Amino acid sequence: MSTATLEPRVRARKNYLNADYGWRSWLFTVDHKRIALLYLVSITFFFVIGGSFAVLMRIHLVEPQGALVQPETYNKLFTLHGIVMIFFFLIPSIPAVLGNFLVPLMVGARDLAFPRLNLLSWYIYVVGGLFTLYSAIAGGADTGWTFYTPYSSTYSNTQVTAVAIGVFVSGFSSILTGLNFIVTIHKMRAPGLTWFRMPLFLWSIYATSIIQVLGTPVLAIVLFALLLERVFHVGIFTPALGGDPLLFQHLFWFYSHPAVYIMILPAMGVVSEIIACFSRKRIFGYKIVAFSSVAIAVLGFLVWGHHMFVTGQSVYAGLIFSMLSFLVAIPSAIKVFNWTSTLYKGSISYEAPMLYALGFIGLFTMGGLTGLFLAALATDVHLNGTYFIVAHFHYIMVGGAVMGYLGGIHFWWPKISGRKYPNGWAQLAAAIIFIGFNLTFFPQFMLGYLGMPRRYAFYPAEFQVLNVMSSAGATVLGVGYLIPLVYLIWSMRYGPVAESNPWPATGLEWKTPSPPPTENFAETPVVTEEAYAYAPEEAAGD
Amino acid sequence: MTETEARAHHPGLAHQFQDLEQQQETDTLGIWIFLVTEIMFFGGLFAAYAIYRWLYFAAFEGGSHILDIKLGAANTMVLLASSLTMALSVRSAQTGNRRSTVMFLVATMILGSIFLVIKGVEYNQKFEEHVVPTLDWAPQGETLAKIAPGGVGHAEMYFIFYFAMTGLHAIHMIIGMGLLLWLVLRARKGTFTGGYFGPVEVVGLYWHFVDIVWIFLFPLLYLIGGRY
Amino acid sequence: MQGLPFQPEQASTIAKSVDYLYYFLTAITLFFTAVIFLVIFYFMVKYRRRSPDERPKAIEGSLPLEVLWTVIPTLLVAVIFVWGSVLYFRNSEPPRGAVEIFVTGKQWMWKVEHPEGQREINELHVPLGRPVKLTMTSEDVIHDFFVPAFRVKKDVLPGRYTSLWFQATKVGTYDLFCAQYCGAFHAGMIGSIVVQEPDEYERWLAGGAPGESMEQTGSKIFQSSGCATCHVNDGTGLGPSLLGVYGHPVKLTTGETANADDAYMRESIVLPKAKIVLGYTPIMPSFQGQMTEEQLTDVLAYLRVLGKAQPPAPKGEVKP
Amino acid sequence: MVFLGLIGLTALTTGVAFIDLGPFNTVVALAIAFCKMLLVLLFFMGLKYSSGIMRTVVIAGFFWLALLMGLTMGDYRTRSWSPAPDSWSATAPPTHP
Repeated sequence: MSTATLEPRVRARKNYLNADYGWRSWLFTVDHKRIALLYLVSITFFFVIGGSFAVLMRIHLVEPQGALVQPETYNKLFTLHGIVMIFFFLIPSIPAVLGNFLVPLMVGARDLAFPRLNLLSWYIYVVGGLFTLYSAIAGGADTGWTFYTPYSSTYSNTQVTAVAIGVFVSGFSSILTGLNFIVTIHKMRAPGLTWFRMPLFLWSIYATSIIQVLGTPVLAIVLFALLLERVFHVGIFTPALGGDPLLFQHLFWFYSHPAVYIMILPAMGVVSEIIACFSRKRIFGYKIVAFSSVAIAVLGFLVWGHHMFVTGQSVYAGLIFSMLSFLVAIPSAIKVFNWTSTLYKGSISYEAPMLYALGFIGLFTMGGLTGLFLAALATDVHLNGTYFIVAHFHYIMVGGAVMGYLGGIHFWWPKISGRKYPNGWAQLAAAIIFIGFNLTFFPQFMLGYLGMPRRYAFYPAEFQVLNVMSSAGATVLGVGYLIPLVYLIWSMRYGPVAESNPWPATGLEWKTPSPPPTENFAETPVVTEEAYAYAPEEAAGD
Repeated sequence: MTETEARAHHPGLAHQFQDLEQQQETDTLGIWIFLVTEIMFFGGLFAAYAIYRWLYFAAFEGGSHILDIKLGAANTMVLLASSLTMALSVRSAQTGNRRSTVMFLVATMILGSIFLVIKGVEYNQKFEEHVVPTLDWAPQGETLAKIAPGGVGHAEMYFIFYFAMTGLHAIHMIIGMGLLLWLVLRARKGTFTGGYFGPVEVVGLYWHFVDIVWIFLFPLLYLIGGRY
Repeated sequence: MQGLPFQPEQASTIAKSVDYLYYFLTAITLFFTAVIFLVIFYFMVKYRRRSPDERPKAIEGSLPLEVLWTVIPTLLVAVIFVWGSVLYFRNSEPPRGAVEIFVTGKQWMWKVEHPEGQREINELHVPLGRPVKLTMTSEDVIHDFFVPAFRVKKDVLPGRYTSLWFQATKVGTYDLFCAQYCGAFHAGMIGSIVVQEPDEYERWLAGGAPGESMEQTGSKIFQSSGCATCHVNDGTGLGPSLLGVYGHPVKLTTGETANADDAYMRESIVLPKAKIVLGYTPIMPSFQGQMTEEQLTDVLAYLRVLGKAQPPAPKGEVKP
Repeated sequence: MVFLGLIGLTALTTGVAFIDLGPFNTVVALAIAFCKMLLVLLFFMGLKYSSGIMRTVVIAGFFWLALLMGLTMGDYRTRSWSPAPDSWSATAPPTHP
């Protein structure tokens, strides 16, 4: 998407988009809003790449013997699909795009606490991305995004080193973004913006940042050890030298399970904002929703062992991890109930962002509940490593995180671009994505229960019917994702100009013009009311 | 102009902050959070070390007997001394004393270099004893006798951890030295006077953290194998 | 299987009990999803915006409701946790007298060895109605032994033994999948489990090339690899006698006691210096890379038999 | 003062390494290291004079590290307590003559 299209238009008012021109003004900017757009463009690029891999995979699986590519190629497709989507799209999606754009606006600050660090983190992300692209072009890697040893460290003869370096590097970008947000939320809040007046989006970004800061370094060190082992052929995880492959899995999942919450928590924050706005209601049980974000962030660190129930982990460790995994379900359930109750006696309108948010609730509920199957030891034994897992985490990551991301983009697009998109198209796209998503992934639950293992380049014929259904759904989903891409780019030039608060919504970001000026606020705002003061007379504050 | 206004227009004040005090607190919080990420970064390696040491107790004990405990202890003292000079230099910057700020920063750098030199001597010894995994792994004679009881393969793993942990620590030291150099250059120009000393404090905290890592590396790698 | 099946075959003793939990979870999922969907739809219609400047009253929240929907999920997950764990622990223990079979995973095939010496590739014959315990290891990367019809699954790790057991309840042929990604032809690492009536199974075992039992093969390897020169049965050798060792506690030089299980035995062969038996010196060479995984399991089978014998009198008290 | 304390502790910990205390060698060495860390944190790094938030951050860091180590170690420590006493030796498998 090219922001250059805005350049020829001379606007009366200076804003962050027309404050300066030329590629230098973008590549050397320290403005959080411009960095957010840099991220938006780069993650969209990676989303398209990761998405095309997914489409190729689904086409390939239409026939049991595989319709399109060699098994080796198929293995590279799912590996790169996973790595690109997780590390280069989902993890930076809401935090680095919407978070970067909105956190300073929502706290009423001129910028993040460390603007140059923010730009640096984008560059680090790009370097990581380039390593990954290099790996893809130079032959790809075939380890799966999980990099399990000893396959990744010793046996695979693909470009594992480059892609592991890519992920290693991009981790630092994630760490710096999280650090920046935590410090900003602690130290840069406008006068009067107490913790319990903060929008829930800030709470969820704060919880996410905790995970990024505490978890990502462990991923870095485990990938570092993996690289040592692969490059120098020393034994850290290879059994031949006394290493234990399960140690790799422990350290890997210590980050990678909480990483799921890095994806879903910000989406929960977005959904809270949207639901409040389009039902014109304070979020039901605000404090409990806020604390449940933090609870998810903390509990999310204690459950990683449920990925390892069948790997030869001690059965007692399995028991503990199973119990802790169930605990994390509780705050998630509380959130769902509170969002639903927010609608009660509201004034609900069905604009596109709201459709995404409601879709999120439905799909996240499904994804969360199917997680119970995998936290329970006995059923996990059967379902682990099958398509049931694939379906479950796509319900969370695509049904949850991507729906939340798209909802957020639609909600704040007038603020970001200063333009409105065609609402009818947006509603249609939301519906198509919801339907296409369910068509793609619901059959995979059944496939998994029937026993089809994941990461199979070809499969016994008995699984064909469900695979064809899933592939058919994927085409619908693919179309659904293309529509917003088209009309959002279109709207940047041709969309009607957006006023400063089009929905209208509460929150400091709507009190400044669209698009905001470089310094965000003409003068530091003072907050006097709680978040979501939609009611006519001021509700009882905290 | 009141004093607060003077500080508010200090050249060191970044545009996103209201005043130097807010900037100072923000910088400090930022570096502390960064240090927490460092705790987790080294912590992953410490966790792996702890598990393998427990699994292959004898081999790791044998490996630790190869290390030179005197050099390790000397290096600990050197690093602790450098932490002292670093703390003193932060104090000097806080009171706006340019001369002593620069002096203590230089002292810290010298102590840091001594540490790295001693570390280099130790690495060199490892090459002479042929206990460098992959690059030069052929322990013989007395060295072999020390590590053989626990199994040579697992002793090699001990040395992988030795080099990975001390190597990462040394990289942090080198980065720290670079930051110190940058501080010295800025301090000489008199940047850190009049209440602006954030960078000195931030680098100081980083330096102390690197010191803490070593405080744990020393007993874990050198001492707990026992020398009796 | 016809058309669009909704359930994999139930062909083991645990399949039904796992499925009951699965049904329960499915019911919970459907119930809550339906409730959430219906409530959302109802609210969407009932409270739709009727005029652009409609401003509904704020609702703070409700503590009783919050407590209610904290307690209900907590109780539900507690039930599921206990149910799932009890089922899992009850089935983690193979019953006594199980048929022992050895499985070795290798890129990209399953190698099976019966104690009687029968070998199979990508096929596993088991008797109906008798518990079968598999002892599994891998020659290269991590694999995973997965039989959907039996609802059992376990990773197969290099350098380590894992085990799994089941008792088949239906004669037939069932899919065996590798469920842990293991490289290019991961999808081709599939086989079949053939469940036979016990007498038919006995005939199958006896038929074909009879060969020698694993114990016999292991014993030969034990002789030819030189193990027997030090591990003399009467305890007078340089190494400890292995009679009565397997399955019993062993005193180590470190003062600790190790349980001489599969893992210990394997480690003692591959990395003999890791644990030294009290009263002996670490002189045994490593057999890492000297034996294939299959030879190792043969030796293990032999050691298991030795383990059932009476140990000799302690060293030093041997009669002249 | 703090510096002298640190140097003293270093000498002590080195000395203790030459005395056989059995498993307590490790405990003593780590306890001394912990004390040294506290000295550096509290005085050199000024945590004693900092606001509560900095202390919370540091404590959170060590707490998470403890979680990582504790739960991982929990797996390794309990692996050998198999709930299944190994069946082979406990029961005679059907022998094949």
